[in-house]
Amino acid sequence: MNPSDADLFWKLRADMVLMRVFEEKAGQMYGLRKIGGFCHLYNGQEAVAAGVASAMDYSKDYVLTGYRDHGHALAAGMEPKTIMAELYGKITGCSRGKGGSMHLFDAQRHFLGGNGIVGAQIPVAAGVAFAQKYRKTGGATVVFFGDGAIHQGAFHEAMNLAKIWKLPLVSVCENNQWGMGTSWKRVSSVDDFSVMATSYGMRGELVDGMDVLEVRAAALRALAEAREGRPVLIEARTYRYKGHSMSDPQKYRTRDEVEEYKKQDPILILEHRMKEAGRWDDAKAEAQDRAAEEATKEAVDFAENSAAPALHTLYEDVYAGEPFFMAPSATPLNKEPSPCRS
Amino acid sequence: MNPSDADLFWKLRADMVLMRVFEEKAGQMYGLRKIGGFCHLYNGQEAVAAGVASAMDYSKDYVLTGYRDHGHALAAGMEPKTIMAELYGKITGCSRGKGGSMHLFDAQRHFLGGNGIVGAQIPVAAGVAFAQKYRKTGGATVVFFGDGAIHQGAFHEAMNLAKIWKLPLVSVCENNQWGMGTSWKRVSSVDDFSVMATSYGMRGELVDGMDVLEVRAAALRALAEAREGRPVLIEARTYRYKGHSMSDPQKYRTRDEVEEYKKQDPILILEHRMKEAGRWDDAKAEAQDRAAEEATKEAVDFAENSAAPALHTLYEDVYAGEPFFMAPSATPLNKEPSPCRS
Amino acid sequence: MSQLSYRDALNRALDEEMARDDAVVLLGEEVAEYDGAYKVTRGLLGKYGAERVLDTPITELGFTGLGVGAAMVGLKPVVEWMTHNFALLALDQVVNEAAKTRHMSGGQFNVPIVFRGPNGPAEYLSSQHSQALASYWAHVPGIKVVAPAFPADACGLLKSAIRDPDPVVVLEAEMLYGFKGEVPDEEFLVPIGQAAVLKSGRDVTLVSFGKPVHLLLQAAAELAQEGVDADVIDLRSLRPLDETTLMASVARTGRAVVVDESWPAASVGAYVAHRIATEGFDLLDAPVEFVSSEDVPMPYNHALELAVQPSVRKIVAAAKKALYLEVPHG
Amino acid sequence: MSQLSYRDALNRALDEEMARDDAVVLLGEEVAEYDGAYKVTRGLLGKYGAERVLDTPITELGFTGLGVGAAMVGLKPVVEWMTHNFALLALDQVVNEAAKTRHMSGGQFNVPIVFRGPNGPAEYLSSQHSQALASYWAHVPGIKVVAPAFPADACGLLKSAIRDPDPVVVLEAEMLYGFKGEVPDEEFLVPIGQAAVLKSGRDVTLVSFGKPVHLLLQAAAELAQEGVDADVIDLRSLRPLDETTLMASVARTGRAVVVDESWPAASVGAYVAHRIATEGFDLLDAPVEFVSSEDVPMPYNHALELAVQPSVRKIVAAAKKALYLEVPHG
Ligand SMILES: Cc1ncc(C[n+]2csc(CCOP(=O)(O)OP(=O)(O)O)c2C)c(N)n1
Ligand SMILES: Cc1ncc(C[n+]2csc(CCOP(=O)(O)OP(=O)(O)O)c2C)c(N)n1
Ligand SMILES: [Mg+2]
Ligand SMILES: [Mg+2]
Repeated sequence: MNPSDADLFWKLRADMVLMRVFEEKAGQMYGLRKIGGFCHLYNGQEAVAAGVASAMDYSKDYVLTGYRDHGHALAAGMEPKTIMAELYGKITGCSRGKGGSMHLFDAQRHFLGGNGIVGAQIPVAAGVAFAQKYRKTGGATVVFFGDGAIHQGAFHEAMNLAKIWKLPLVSVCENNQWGMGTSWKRVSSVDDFSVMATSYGMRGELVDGMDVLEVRAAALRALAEAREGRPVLIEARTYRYKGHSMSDPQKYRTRDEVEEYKKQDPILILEHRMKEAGRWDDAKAEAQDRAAEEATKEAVDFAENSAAPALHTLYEDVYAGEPFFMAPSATPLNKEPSPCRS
Repeated sequence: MNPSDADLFWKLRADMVLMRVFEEKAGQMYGLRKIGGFCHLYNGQEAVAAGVASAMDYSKDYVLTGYRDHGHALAAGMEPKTIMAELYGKITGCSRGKGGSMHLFDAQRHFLGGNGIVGAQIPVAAGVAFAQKYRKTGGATVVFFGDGAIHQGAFHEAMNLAKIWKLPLVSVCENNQWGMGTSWKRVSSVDDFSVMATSYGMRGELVDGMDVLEVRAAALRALAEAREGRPVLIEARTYRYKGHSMSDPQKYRTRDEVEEYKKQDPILILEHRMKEAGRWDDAKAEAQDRAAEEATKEAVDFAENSAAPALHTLYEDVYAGEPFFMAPSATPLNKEPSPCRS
Repeated sequence: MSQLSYRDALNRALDEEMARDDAVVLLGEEVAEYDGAYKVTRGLLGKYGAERVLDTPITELGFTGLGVGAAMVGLKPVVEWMTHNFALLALDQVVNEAAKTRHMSGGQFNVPIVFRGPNGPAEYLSSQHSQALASYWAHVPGIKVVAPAFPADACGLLKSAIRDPDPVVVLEAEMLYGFKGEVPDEEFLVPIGQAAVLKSGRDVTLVSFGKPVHLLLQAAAELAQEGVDADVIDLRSLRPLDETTLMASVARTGRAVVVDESWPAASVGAYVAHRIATEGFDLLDAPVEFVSSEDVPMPYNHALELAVQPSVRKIVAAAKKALYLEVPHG
Repeated sequence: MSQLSYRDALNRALDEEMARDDAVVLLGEEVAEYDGAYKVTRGLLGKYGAERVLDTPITELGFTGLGVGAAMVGLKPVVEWMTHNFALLALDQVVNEAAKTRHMSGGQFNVPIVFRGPNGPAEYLSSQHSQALASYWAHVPGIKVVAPAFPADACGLLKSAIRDPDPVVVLEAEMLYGFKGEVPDEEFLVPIGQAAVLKSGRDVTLVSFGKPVHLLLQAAAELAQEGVDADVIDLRSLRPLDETTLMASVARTGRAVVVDESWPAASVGAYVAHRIATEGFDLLDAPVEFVSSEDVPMPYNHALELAVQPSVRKIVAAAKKALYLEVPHG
């Protein structure tokens, strides 16, 4: 990047601030029981999604990720409203209240989810890249996954396919150093995941995932190579501030460890860089913060005021055409007497 | 090894010759329709099984392999008779006629199969090694698999488990250069599988799989390390002379390619070494050849003269204790009227 | 009409659909240079090139998932599993990705993918290679499942499957690849979700899918010699299930024998038997008989592996039981 | 007798068996330092050490297979799947290795392994995380399958499973982990393969397994208020299936409602319904009713996910239908 590019600085900051504010609000709404189930917050990792997104061309590129997907969805340009409504399980949610936190999707914005099976998105992403190559779109696919996911067979099988078929795939391992309560070091044989690229004759790169500019630079390099048929593996070393999901007492790590990482907060680091580059502006920053708060508040209002899906919608979106159901599901008996019979 | 060790030379030669002769006979009997289904012959690869076996201590070590398992079974000391009888599907076969060619087993001789699912034996082998470590037996486990199997997620997941838990596991990729009709180069991202050890912080080693002495030396090194909790990955570069299974027209390779490899035949190479070391003896070699022919002929006779399993045995070996069957299987109706009702 | 083998009928379906739509690509182990382990994809590499017919590494989970991703953005991949036995490694990508992507995205994505390959017992292969696994697919909403028993259905159903906007699992029968039958010369489709009445009869309904359908026909012939007029239903599609055709048959006969070469518990066959028994309660003159495989892993020995499977003899015996002809009830 | 939660009852089973036999080891994601994602293994790392309680990487296929190998040479591994949803990745190792090793080796190996973890819908988890997957295990010969609904059964069945020389799959219900019930203070086993009659009644048999058993009890209470005397059967074991107890109940009542929270096709519930209909043909006064989950992937929205599942209301309605009380038949 050209570090004098002020627009870029502010865009990256805006993205990261929105993610941060959105997640704080999601956590709050979870506490108020407006949201249920699993809800994996992205706080601390914002530089990864924002940095990579800034290097992408969403008109032809695609993104896939795991269940910790709010940040990537926002980075893809999805509206906070439809995301929050999805977390609320409302019909106005991006997935019509069927997917929830782990299954955000936006076909239009090339955001292909949101996946709850650790590592499963990696082969799927290779398939998207396959189609891009087949159709010669010039696009590339970025897939995000965690330090826990990298051990899954799905990762390894997909990397080999990507390499032998020269797929435009950038694989980003977000090493936030914990897979639930398990330190990545306890379950990994290596202390640098980027070396795993060796098994696939790929280039691997370890990048500071707290520094959005470094992430962006690495993503630009990787995307350029991927577009030429050379898939790349990036490890972005980052940190998760919150518990794994909402109900995690986090006994496995010390408060100090978390505080230590907060000192290298990705937003702080970027701000520092902006100041160094003489691009800082208090008022502008405050305006950005306010805009993020505003957008998030609007999102909550939107979600609150949206309708729940009608019960009959549970029979929708299963098949493309005329739906069918194996009996006894299709019989009136198995349905709740009233609202279900639409 | 001490190359002056004549006994070892002759033992290795005997093992390889027996494998070769046995496989030729198995192929012949297949042609005569005495054997059916898949039958994957080991010709060309004898140095791998023989070399590794010679380095093992079968009193405490274990072996697992895939479906191309006749050679490994013989190397483990299983009798040609029970193997041939198994290929014939007779009750005297090592697996009572239930397993066939792909599922040779001998609990006593620590030969744990014989597996038909490509790569599936690798995690299972890690489990055997886990038990050895847990019980502090001092034993190690050797698992063989092909160049096709190394891409399976099962391989990768098992390697990582072996490394982080310091299991006494030696993984031997028998790269015979073809996975059915697919050249290993077309489906692999690397041209040396031993580099895949890097992803697991393991030592990897490429060895000439046509040279039994080299294989043995590598196995000795690997086993010593494995016993100390350092799992090792070996690629043994070898070649398969016969078709993948019996019905393979082998259009994917030239006759010349096969002939080229036959010039480096593992038995020839060993004989050459023996001659160099002044350990050759025509009469002894002839006697060995005859013994192998004899043992194989006996095996065929044994198989021919053995009884087929009684039909009721199909209900055996499903559970340890009192068997049970989900209906209608347990009802008389579902069984053939006469012999089935024993 | 021409005589075509089941294998060639499948090949023709692939060929026609590839010619028709360049979104169709084939992936799988040995499908390209080797022409397919069972030669179903013969000649297609030569005709459509290496970009559309791809040999994969032996990584069922990986290439199945890759197919799903390609389908999400507009391709129509046909994924060949060398056999359904190996597809167990890929199950997660079918059940958790292919079947659910439309639903959990609120309907944003089509996933027009076909998973196909031989299913069911072959010969002398022991227990890992001779499994009938229809139940694993028929269980799952979000996918469709077909199981042709004849060359014409193999061709017509596979073509429908490729054009379907949803994931379709095709269960082929290895033992039928060489089986020849009449196939129309002009292009045709067989719609997914319709059973076929292979023989009309008044006395007993014999119903199955895939390979055992041929046993039904033989059993019906044997029964005819004893004066029993069997109705023979080939389900063809397991999901959706054509209960209309099925129940019309039971209404005619009042008796039914369901045959499934899989294990009995939690099987498609038991489900069909249950549906007949519940929907046909007032129609039935006898309990529904169910002939499944024996509830054991498949042995290698040939006599044993034959004894494990449904047979004409077992089906005839079951039909007679349903007709109270031999075995007295109760 | 003490009041123990289902979770603590499972924990006690693990604890007792680990104390009794040093061949018992625990493997799984988060089972050690985190005490288990659902705290079933709480305290066991501290008590038995890191050699016997092991956190695995997220590699379901790998560590499941590792367990199988360890079992082949004499250990008794208890493999925890964080949920059964993720076990689909490990299916191959259960179906093709654990279930078949004894058979395809001609009986040379015991495979004394337990696979356990929560199964079935929880709350607000959408379709990949809320599946009832009993059918995938119940289908397969060579393994046993149990599904406790009460703390005492959870403890007694898990202990039996650990001592069993064959592979046993334990289906726990996430929503029941906090459920408390009486558990004997002295050591006890619950044999695998015996159903429990939870309530004796004359009018209609209600049968299920796992979590929906609690719905049966509530439905029975509601029905009692309307003068209907239901017989309530908790299968507890799905493989083997206790048909003796089941059919004795149907003989008493002549009517049956089967409940299974899984999808309907190729399900355990449909199999049970089939067995009742076929074996009880002369005993039944009405078709067997089957209440399953709706045939759709599970939606996230709570009202929808509740509507998808069996409920007391649906069960009561089904029972009334079986009794011709409300819905006229035919
Ligand atoms: C196949 C599978 N196994 C287990 C789980 C349960 N699970 C959900 S998240 C998680 C930890 C993943 O850690 P990591 O990949 O590092 O991602 P992070 O949560 O740190 O973003 C586990 C074990 C799952 N969802 N899928
Ligand atoms: C999981 C699985 N997928 C596919 C197959 C079919 N298959 C049997 S052998 C084989 C090729 C394996 O090649 P390799 O690993 O190189 O072993 P080799 O036959 O050369 O000894 C394939 C694809 C199988 N048995 N299991
Ligand atoms: Mg992590
Ligand atoms: Mg090979």
